Amino acid sequence: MATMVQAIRMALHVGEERLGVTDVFGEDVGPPLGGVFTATQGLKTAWNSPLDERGIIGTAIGLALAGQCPVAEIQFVDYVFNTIDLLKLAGGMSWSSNGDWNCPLVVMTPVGSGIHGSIYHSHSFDGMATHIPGWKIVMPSTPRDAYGLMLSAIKDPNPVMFLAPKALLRAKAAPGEEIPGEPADERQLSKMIDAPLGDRSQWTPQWPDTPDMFIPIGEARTVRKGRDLTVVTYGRMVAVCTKAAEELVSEGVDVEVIDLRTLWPYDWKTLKESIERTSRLLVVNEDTEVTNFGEHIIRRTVEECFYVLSSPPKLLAGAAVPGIGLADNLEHASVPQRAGIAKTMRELAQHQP
Amino acid sequence: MATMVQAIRMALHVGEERLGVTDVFGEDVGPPLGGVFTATQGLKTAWNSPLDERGIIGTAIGLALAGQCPVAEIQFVDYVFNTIDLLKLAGGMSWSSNGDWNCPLVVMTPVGSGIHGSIYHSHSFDGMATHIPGWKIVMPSTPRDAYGLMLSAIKDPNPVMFLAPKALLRAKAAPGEEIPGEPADERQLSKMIDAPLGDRSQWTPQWPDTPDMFIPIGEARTVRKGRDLTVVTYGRMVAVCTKAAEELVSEGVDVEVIDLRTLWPYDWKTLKESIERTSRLLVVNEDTEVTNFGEHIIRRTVEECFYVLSSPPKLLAGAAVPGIGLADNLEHASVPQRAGIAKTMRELAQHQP
Amino acid sequence: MSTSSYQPAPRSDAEALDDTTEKSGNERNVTSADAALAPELLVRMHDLMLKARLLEERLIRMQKQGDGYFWIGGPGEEAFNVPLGMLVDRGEGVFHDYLHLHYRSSATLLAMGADPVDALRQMKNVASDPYSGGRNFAGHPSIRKWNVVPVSSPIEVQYSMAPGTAYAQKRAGGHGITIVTGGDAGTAEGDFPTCLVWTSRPGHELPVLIIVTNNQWGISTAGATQHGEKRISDRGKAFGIKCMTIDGNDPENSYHQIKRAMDYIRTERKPVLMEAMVSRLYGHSSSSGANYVQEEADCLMTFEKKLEERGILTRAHIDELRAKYTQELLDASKRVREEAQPEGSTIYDHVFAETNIVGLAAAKSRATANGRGN
Amino acid sequence: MSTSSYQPAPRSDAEALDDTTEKSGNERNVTSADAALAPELLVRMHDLMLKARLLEERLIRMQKQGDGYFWIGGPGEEAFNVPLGMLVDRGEGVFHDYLHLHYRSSATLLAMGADPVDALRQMKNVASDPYSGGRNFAGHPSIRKWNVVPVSSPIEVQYSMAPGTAYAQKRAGGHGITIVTGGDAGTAEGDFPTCLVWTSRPGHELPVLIIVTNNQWGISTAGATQHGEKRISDRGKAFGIKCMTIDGNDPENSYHQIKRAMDYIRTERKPVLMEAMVSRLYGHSSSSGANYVQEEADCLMTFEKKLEERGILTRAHIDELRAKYTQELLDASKRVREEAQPEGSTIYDHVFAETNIVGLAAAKSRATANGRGN
Ligand SMILES: Cc1ncc(C[n+]2csc(CCOP(=O)(O)OP(=O)(O)O)c2C)c(N)n1
Ligand SMILES: Cc1ncc(C[n+]2csc(CCOP(=O)(O)OP(=O)(O)O)c2C)c(N)n1
Ligand SMILES: [Mg+2]
Ligand SMILES: [Mg+2]
Repeated sequence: MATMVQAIRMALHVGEERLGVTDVFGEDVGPPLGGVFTATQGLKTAWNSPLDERGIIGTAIGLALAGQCPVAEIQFVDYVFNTIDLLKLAGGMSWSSNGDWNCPLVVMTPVGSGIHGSIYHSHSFDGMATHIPGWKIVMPSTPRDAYGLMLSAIKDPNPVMFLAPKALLRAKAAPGEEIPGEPADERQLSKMIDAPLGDRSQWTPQWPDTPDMFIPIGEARTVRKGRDLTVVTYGRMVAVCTKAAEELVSEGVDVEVIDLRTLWPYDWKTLKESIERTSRLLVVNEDTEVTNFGEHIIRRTVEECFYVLSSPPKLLAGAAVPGIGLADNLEHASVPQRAGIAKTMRELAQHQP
Repeated sequence: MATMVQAIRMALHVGEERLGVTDVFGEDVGPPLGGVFTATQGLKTAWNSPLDERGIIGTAIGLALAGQCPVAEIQFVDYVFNTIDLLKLAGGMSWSSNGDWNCPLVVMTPVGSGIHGSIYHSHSFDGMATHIPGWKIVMPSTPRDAYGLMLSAIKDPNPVMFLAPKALLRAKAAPGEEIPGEPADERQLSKMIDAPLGDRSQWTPQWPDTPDMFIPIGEARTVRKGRDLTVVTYGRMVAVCTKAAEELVSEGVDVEVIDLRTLWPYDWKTLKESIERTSRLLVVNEDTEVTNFGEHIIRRTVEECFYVLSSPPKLLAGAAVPGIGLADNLEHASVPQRAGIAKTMRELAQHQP
Repeated sequence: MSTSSYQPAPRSDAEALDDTTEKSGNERNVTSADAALAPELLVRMHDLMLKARLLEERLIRMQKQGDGYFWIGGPGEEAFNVPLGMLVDRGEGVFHDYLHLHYRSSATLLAMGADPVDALRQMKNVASDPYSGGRNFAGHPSIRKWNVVPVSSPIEVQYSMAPGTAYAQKRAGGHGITIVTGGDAGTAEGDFPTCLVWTSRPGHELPVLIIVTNNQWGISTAGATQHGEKRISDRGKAFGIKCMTIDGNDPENSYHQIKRAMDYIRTERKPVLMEAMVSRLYGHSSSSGANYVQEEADCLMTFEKKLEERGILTRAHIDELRAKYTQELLDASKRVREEAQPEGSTIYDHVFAETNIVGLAAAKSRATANGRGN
Repeated sequence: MSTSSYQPAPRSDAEALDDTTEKSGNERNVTSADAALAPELLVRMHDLMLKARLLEERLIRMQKQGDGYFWIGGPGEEAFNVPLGMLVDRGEGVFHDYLHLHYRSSATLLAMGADPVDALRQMKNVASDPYSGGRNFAGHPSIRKWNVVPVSSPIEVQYSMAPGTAYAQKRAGGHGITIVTGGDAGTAEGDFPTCLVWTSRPGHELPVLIIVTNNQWGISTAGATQHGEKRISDRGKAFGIKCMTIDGNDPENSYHQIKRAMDYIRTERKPVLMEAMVSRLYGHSSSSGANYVQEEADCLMTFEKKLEERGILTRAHIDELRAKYTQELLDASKRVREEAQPEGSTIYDHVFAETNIVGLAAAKSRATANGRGN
């Protein structure tokens, strides 16, 4: 029962062993720490970089162009915003050269709120990331998906942004959602692959034998089938929406919850089929609500499914304010919460045209 | 009959003389050039900076915090993308300090396509800019609005982004749209305020006496009243949409064209009134179409006006590709063109539910 | 000339401000001042250093007890940060110093006269937190009336902003300077050289004290593994900026060196790059445990020993002081615990400013300067 | 060892690579090599310089005649860019040199063997433009088979990418190096120091030739008004990087200095920062008129005079050559004018790559290296 951060670490290990990963690097990514969330402990290609995000993204691009297979970490996505020009260049490398080059790299970075991260450890990036052409954007909500999406990200010949919902990094998989090959006992897994406290210089991890289980980029996952309303969400909000949906069962409201998993290119087929069936749409994410990626989903829905809609499609997202405040009240008022989501689900499902 | 770039220059002059502007600066902004588009010729506070956009935005913030009134230029918006973190900090200065500080600065920068600018002189910024909280965003479509919006931007106690549609910078005002006080003869104006070719060291401009004519931030302008369809647009697309609308008159299609002028905070009152009246909405802009600001307008429209809509609201925007290609065919295929806009207007206006 | 209380030294100390880092070869060589300071000054300095240390220890305790989500701060930097704060020309507007600080600068604020309870308030994210209203992490102050620019979490950005306040000061005349400070690892960001380039433009040199507090760590990463520079301060040389690397663990030396640099900047209106070697006594932050690090030099301990040896303070007096401040801070933390949390609905407050506060201050200080015949 | 054709010099020239910029005080001092090159080499160098100049002049003409929207290029830099191109170890993959070039690098490409018609194609944005398919401006090449990374308009970003290709080369072994070049004004961006920091990490020094072509202008802005550095190359010193400022208007000197630097980098696997003083002979770009600037030194003219004096070339021969290349380029531009423009529908091509082209090349060169028992 791996946590998401362990799943990422195992995927990176498989990447190193079998998929050609040459460099896992970034601030505090190498020994002794192995990442501020431990995502890179014990990896043989992990190394520490200078404190310089432009250098990290730039070097990742250079490594990629030289045929290496880098996974670069931005320690928190909150610190990616001085590199948007470089991200755009990476996304445009194939296109600008008319296919002469490709630029195969992975940027992984923790996103979102939920750990009392205050203004600069709570940012979302889905809005801006999906606005940068040439990137594939994935965002897992379970350890298993994190594992499989990371393998796909590594294998992809394009730049892939791996957004890790930081509040889920230490969450364990649900039963039945194990990664094949991981030990049944979570304490055993921890002993095998978590670095010990104190001196780690003699430590080497013992990796369980996990397979090349790719979760394809571009495939959504229907977490919960439902009749009355389609909820499209991803990352940390998947579990929150699912719980809200379950709350409503007793009221006879049957909500379908779709975990997008890949934000770009996204699984429109699955979304459309669901929306046409339920005739109602709610999009939920944490990013600030103006020029939000959920608005794209809604735009496309009204453009293509207008006449099936029985209620106005709706977005629940972060408040359009400059940050997420530290105090609980502030964070809760800034990011969609379960109660508010359930209320909106109910309203939309019961809405009478 | 000032051009837009002359109007901006005159506004900056008024800013220096009467509104406290202390610094107009950026790459090639000072003498001898006075800006790559001549927007800053002859200004007494204009100075050249190092080639360093982070330094430009950072210094503008510092000047603002020290009670100065800076107008900083990013030579082309295509080069703003390594400063997004600083823009976010400027936008969050008041909020993060809980109102202890404010951060009054103007960033002006040319945006958009239409001058064969190829990949890195054609970018739009409305999508990302409206996603950064704490900024006011204006974008004129006429010299007069450029003048009045610049004055308002200078006076505002908050960071204001002045997006100048570069293809319009040399376009003249329509008759009746003069700036009060400018000479009737455009050659005379040019003689007064355009720097001569060759040696400029002895030259000083003669500024016409133009008034403090503020175009309020947050007020849209209805360019063309219409019955059948509301078109919301801004910048270079205003004239293109208006021409397309006029094309349709002979077919009996009567299109309302609204120039948003301020993208944030935008004039929802005017938009809503219009949409409720025409029952149809088309949003047109040049930015890439995914996580596009127009999608926000559409989202809000379906949330608040769903039941008045007689056709699916629609967005016409830039193709979601990494850049705008140099060859005409490529540019035309990437950015909405008059013919395509007219076609969509017709379809929407004649759409039968 | 200005509303500042600063009186320039009778002669410019510019010549005295040699590049003191040149003498050694490979090892990090630091200067040490010889002149002793007046006993009252030393006592005051010690008092502030002790209070600053105890404040940080209280903050750490609060976080560990659940009275706060995150701690970061400056225990180990007091011997540099306190003299810095004492030498600041405090006030609002261009005729006073602007401070673009690091998240380890609490001792500087204390030395400037900040009330320690405000740091506790920010730790507990209560509505009364004057720095951010419960929005920001501990160690992220903002004090407009003293020109303390909001500290932000993104590393190094303050170095890109510092030229702006200094530009305003240079233009205004007077002796106000801009002080910018940050860590060693952060100098790898582009903002640090931006500051070097923008403060040394020929004919437009800016009055900035560019400080790097070098604790030789960036979180878990040893500086020596990432930095080819022998001394970070060497990076200023190519720009003709006066550079110095000093022992920031010795408060007397820090006081002398900072004063010397400031005198130069206040009168010459040109930048100085000062690297101060300091300790990181409780690790990076609460995320790394926030436990006392035995291996690092403890400037407070060393200084107290020195003061005892010189007969300026007794151990008994120090113990008494420590007990007193400890109790005061404990009491204050209990009071803060009872203060109200901000309401959720306040998240929309101050997204936009209604009035130009900073502009008003500037106009006021211009008027005062003019009133003085300037 | 590798598939590279490079043969290391019998002895490392590392010791010979002094910091040659130290001798003077205030003025920009540049070195000048004394050893003469073999006549055949000089003739070949002249041929390439002349062809490069005429190519740029043809491009300027095309733009002025409406056969292109924008011109930017490198007339005035031939005396540096040609020797650079001649000394490149050309090929694909880590065992050859990677080039992260500036938009003024056309002469380097010509010297590497590029067909000038391809530059004309990019100017005319025809579908057959091999660098970008009619998408990008003139002067923005991309040639994967020679490790020429796509030149992008944003200034200086190539300096942040260069460490990546060099890291791969250092790890691979062999003698491949990374060459990165850009202008003087652009060094104010953070990417330039990023390159200095990342190439000089202790124990991880990288084989990069970091070039700054200093024409003392950024568009309309004189370098001296914005840069406090006496020499831009001084910025490398703090990092222990070998630094040199050279006269880039003298092709013999350039050849010697580049060779010396490259030999050091190829064998020592450490960076060199080289500032080359060059001219900007037709102003910034077509936006600033693209007219010949009388005031700047013209390296081609000087070199031709020298070759005549030495009896290596005659004026008649030069004139003949000039006439021949001029005609060839004119003919080529006429042919290009007839080539097809790209279709609008192609804008969606290559947004995403279908296969990992760069990865395949890497695998292949690894295999070859292994095959050679390495
Ligand atoms: C731009 C940015 N990148 C990364 C971080 C995460 N981070 C916080 S502190 C820190 C290390 C800072 O080291 P240094 O600059 O030496 O300052 P110190 O903490 O040692 O005082 C890092 C990487 C950040 N806050 N901002
Ligand atoms: C990041 C960025 N900012 C601004 C520009 C606009 N611009 C193009 S060239 C140039 C001047 C470059 O000067 P320098 O680096 O000295 O190179 P040179 O053109 O002299 O070779 C500027 C400001 C740009 N292309 N990229
Ligand atoms: Mg440090
Ligand atoms: Mg230049």
